[in-house]
Amino acid sequence: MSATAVRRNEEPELRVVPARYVGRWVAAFLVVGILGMLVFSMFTNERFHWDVVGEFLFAPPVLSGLGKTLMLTAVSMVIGILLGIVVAVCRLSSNPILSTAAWGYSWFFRGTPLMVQLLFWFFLAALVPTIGLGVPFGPKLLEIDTNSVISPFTAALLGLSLNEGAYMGEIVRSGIRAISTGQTEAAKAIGMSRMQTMRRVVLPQAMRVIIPPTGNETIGMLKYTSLVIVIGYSELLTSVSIIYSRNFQTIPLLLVAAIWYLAVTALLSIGQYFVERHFERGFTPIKGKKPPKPGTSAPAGTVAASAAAQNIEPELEPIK
Amino acid sequence: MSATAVRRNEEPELRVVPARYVGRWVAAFLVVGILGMLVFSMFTNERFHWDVVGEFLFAPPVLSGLGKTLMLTAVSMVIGILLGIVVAVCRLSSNPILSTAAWGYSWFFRGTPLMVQLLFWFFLAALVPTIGLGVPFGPKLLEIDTNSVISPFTAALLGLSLNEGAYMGEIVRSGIRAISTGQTEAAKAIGMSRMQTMRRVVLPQAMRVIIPPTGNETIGMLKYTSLVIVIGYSELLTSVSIIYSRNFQTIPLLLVAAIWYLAVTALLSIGQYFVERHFERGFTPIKGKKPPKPGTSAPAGTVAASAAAQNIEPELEPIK
Amino acid sequence: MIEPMLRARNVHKSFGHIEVLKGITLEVQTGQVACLLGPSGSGKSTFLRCINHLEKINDGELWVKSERIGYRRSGNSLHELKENETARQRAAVGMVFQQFNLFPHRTALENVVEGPIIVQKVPKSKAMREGMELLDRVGLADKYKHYPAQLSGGQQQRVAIARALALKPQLMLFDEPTSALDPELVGEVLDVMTSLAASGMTMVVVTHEMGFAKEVGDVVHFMADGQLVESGSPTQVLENPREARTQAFLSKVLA
Amino acid sequence: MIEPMLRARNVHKSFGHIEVLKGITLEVQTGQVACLLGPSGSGKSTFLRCINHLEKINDGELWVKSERIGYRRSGNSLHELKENETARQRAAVGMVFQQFNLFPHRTALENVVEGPIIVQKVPKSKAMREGMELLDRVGLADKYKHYPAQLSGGQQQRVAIARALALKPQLMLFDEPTSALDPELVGEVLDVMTSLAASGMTMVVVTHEMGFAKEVGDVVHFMADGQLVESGSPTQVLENPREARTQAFLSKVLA
Amino acid sequence: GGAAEAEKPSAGENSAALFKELPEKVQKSGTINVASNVEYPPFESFDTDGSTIVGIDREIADELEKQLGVTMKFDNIAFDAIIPGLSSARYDMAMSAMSDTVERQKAVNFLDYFSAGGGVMTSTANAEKLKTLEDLCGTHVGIVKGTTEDADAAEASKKCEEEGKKSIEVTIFAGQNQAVLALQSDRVDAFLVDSTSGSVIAAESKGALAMGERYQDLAFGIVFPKDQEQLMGTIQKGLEAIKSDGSYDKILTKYDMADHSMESFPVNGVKE
Ligand SMILES: Nc1ncnc2c1ncn2[C@@H]1O[C@H](COP(=O)(O)OP(=O)(O)OP(=O)(O)O)[C@@H](O)[C@H]1O
Ligand SMILES: Nc1ncnc2c1ncn2[C@@H]1O[C@H](COP(=O)(O)OP(=O)(O)OP(=O)(O)O)[C@@H](O)[C@H]1O
Ligand SMILES: [Mg+2]
Ligand SMILES: [Mg+2]
Repeated sequence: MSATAVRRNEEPELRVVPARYVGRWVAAFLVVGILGMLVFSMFTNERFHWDVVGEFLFAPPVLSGLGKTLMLTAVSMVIGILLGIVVAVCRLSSNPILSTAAWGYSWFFRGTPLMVQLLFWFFLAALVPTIGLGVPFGPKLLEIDTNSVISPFTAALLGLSLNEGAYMGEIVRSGIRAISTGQTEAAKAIGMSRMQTMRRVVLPQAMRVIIPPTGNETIGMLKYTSLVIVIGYSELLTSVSIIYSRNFQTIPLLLVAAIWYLAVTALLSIGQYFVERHFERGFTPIKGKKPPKPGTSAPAGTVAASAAAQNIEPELEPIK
Repeated sequence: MSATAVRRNEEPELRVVPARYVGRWVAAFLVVGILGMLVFSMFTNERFHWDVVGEFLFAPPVLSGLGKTLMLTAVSMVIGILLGIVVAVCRLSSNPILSTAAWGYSWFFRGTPLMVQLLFWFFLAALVPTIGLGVPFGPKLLEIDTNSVISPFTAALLGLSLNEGAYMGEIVRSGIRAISTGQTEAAKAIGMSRMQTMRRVVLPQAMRVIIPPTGNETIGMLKYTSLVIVIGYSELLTSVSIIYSRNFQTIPLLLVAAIWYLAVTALLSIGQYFVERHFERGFTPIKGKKPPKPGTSAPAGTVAASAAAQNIEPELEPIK
Repeated sequence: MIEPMLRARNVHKSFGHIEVLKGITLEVQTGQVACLLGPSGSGKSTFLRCINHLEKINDGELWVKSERIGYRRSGNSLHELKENETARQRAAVGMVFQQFNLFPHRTALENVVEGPIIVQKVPKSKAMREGMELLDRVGLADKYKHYPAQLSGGQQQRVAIARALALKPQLMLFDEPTSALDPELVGEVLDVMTSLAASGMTMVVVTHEMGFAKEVGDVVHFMADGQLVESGSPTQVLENPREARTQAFLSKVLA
Repeated sequence: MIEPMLRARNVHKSFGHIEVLKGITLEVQTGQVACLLGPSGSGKSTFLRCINHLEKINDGELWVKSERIGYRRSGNSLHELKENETARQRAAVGMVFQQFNLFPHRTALENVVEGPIIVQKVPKSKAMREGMELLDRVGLADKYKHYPAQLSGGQQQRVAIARALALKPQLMLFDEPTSALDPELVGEVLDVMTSLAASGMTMVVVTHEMGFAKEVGDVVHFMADGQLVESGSPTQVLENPREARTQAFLSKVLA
Repeated sequence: GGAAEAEKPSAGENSAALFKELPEKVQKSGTINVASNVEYPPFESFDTDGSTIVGIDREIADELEKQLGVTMKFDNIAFDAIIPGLSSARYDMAMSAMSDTVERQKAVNFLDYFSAGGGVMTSTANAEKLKTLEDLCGTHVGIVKGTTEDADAAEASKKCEEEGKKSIEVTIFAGQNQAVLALQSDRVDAFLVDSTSGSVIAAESKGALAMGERYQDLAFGIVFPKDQEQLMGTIQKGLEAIKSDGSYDKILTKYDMADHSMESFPVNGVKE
């Protein structure tokens, strides 16, 4: 009854057939089919007026609107993310006033329509005609006319960033919560301060969780910027609506906007893919990928090895 | 050199003084101060016309608008979340067609302005006057008038849910990614199928990460619903704007809307707190809370024990 | 000839260009307790994971009873199994992970009954009763309501053992099941395992405890560097090792 | 009298209504290797965590050298320390966790040099060189580029040990540092620890390996049920235990 | 010359007729800030370059500039922002083809400058069938958010019910464009719109849409916050001046709107 006595009846070379999931493939083909039909009918439907689309796709007002959209999105997302980190850290702080203040911030800025916030910042003068520097509730030392400080662009940035900060705060908080306490304890145990623990241990790992919803926010922001029309700042969607309110070619001009949004979204998604991959390092262990031929006696680790070889040699990340 | 020889010089009772973080408290008071000033100036500023606010706060059109807002938000979030789970699972699927289709869905619906999508669904008739059931690219078997199928409400729901599904897909995906492979392996090892693993092991844990951004989406949706005005469906913000465009009392009526949004947001945040707490079970080990008096010889584990006692007795969660 | 419970033939496994298993060939008979010994990084965990198809092997064959793990042969083709078929195969094999991998959102008892109720569709009350019995056997009846984060390392390990046993598998794979246990508990867990072995359960146990291997093991397999160096009865392998590599390993073992 | 490295007086710790430490009083002299033995769930890990202020104690005092852990006395008041002061205290104490808690997003070497570079501001090149030396000492020089998920259990544990050593702490806390190691490696890690002890480092080691305690320990503390049952030299505690509880525990230990 | 001076007014030696009557603040800054929602041809829209504002309002403003000796600076903002903009003093007045109504007069002052009123727009096919408000019983009617036609439709609907006919179903759209789209896709049968912009849309539609007759006589007014009496008075004088020198009517004729011309420019002239 030796356990090592192994049956050695030689088998013929066996062909490996991967598993087939018929249901999934049917679903997949259905999806592709419906998509194909939609695209087909879109391109052949004359009501879309593709000629008008072509005419305005690169029109200067459209391009300048796109530029403003991108600028507003970029700046307000950067400020929003930084604010979000601060808000999240405050919310998770043990100081009850700080955490309540952070909660209140999230509540207030998520709870008021962005339009109202934009109007508020732009027309601050209606409420506070002068911005005063001075003792709270006491005498003012310096007074400036609010309207002169807050340009439409400033108001748009203020409104968008403060609003975004409230949303990002929740996203960052969810990311931080995803990190096990073992990690923070290990960081503490090597003597890291709270800040260092956040910066070196928690946030880099939380990024995996934070990035996809942040992508959502960025892509959302691209579109929210159109709200700044209420304060007379015209970005992409406003630019096209100015055109179609003149020539009534609503559908083709909305298509122009949609095409640009889709293009930017695609670029952002690709960027997101690479950022995600960067923060994925260390989390997805190399799986042997497709094994070449189990059941056969081909020299193992040739195909699979070369396929995964670029993964196994991780760059020695420079310590910043 | 016995290690157990312990110095036993009796010390007097020592008073424990918790750590004070002066900087944080200053920050906290600053925040509260500024907030107080804002609230103070809001309630005293006559331009807010609080009398008009009071007059319209419970006006029937406002309430009916609120009702529509809540309904649209609820239904489209439910559909959106379910869609999101499907999209996320497809994106993480090994079937390349499915994962590409899911990516494409996210790209398309996140990439087109919601307004365009709503217009598209509502004015499908302008593009596709009849909906035909039949062989793709072949003859049609059944034709129905598009307008009769798609009411403003249907169009609004279609637009909002499909859009939301794309965003939720990313959020759910980030949640699933946050669960370590050890968990799925453990589930597989006890023989769970993919579905069971998702439902019983991955999603319940992912919820911790999914909930905060979903809260964001819900609160966001509350406000996005105002976009359905483009297809003539009037919810809260539209209802008030119809009123103020008649009487030009813009600021107080926007305040009415803001008050309602803030109220609903507060309710949602409280709800979210309880949902989060539910899914937090098992993740935050009981920390001994505030120790009563280290350094003194008071009988240990009295105050702290009773304070945390309600936590330690976890309910035996019924297995569904 | 009685069919062996586990049969591995020339199993190869690589991660990228690193070959971790370099052709493992062994059999474990039904009712046997096979101990897997070997230095750290020799591929013991990886081998267990391959048996449970948590890793796809690159070459060779793995059979549990008459089933080929992960594939079905028809004619001269090997058809990769679908996920639900793999799941069925896995349900017959229990596994205790080196890192435990308990479900953090479920209490000790819920961790144990999850498999029986969800996978095997055992009635809830029966599963609960049996789960409590198992927890009792590993000395944790009073901790049944605790979440894993509220348990010490050794307690977690015992819950993991109970969870795997709850499925009453034909074959149990233990990856260092006593690493976090104190000597007293090792004895208790050992008792549990011996009674399992007596009840006919087949076990593959990765362990570093020589004493454990001697007491419970029917066979000892010594692995080093991805290869099976030596197999035999505990006394033979542990006391009179044939191979130089085994001798070197054992010579360093503390008394 | 020379000041002891670690001094615990009447340390109490409760989780909710469960009292896990019921008044631990002990001293560890500078340069000593103190082994903590005891059954699972007796509070060994909790005690180590209290020393490093990862858990707040409910009552009693803990001193590392002349510093009271977590508090500063002035007059008749105990002022709780601020976080950055606690961080400074912790930097002098190294800890190896039972669950390793390696940083998954950093390679083995990066895990090791993180503390020196970020906390102690050691120049990067110097830290890298010393980190590689440490990895070499635990036999992992060739795995320096691997992420924790690509390492076996024993390899992870050794990286965790190297990470703690990299900070050159005065006091090292080891929570079962050899649980995932094979006997061969236990010997190697032991060598590392003996040389550390020789270089004057004080260590508190929770372990289940009697052999380990005998070889390296200067003192053995036996804990059970949250209390310190018996302390003494390894030979005395392990071979001639005075207390009944210790005798019961040791009687079950496998040969 | 005088025109150049009007372009670049410098306080102190401004020779424009009405300059001295302007509020001191405006005299000093040399500009009047005008809020306008520039999506409403023919009153205001952007020229093809996307930045120059053109239309009746702009041309009237050009004429007024000559009389006042200051620049009238138009800012494009959303309709929702016009009132907050006025009450925050960011804008001095609003010119955006706003209908003067009694209800709105409670919040702001109107200086009426254009006679207007709602009309019924339909597809050409329905043009004969649906001409007046009375014809609309039992139909589906689109309206633009923020216009006064809202109230007209409600009233007409009530009348239908009183006469025992089916009521009017009303849908309010965000803007003219969506309402037109709804008309084109048969979502609505008719679109109640101010007759001026209605006729422009009908003209642009290449015969697909038809604009009916005006069914009421209202007025568009320049909007002033309640505390800008002095500025309003000056602008009123300015309007009278360009009426008497004929340039006001020239502009209206140029845009085919001669029949909308007003004889005098009353403050809050609409009384019901
Ligand atoms: N995902 C992976 N990617 C790359 N290398 C891996 C991966 N998983 C394991 N390895 C390598 O494979 C080798 C064998 O690992 P395995 O976990 O099987 O060892 P082991 O025998 O269980 O060791 P131990 O006793 O320390 O647990 C190790 O050298 C490890 O570094
Ligand atoms: N966060 C917590 N909440 C509740 N109980 C806890 C918590 N942490 C630990 N315990 C309990 O405290 C007791 C001591 O735990 P500890 O981890 O210190 O044991 P240990 O001596 O290290 O055991 P082992 O040898 O198994 O690691 C255990 O009974 C455990 O259930
Ligand atoms: Mg292992
Ligand atoms: Mg422990």
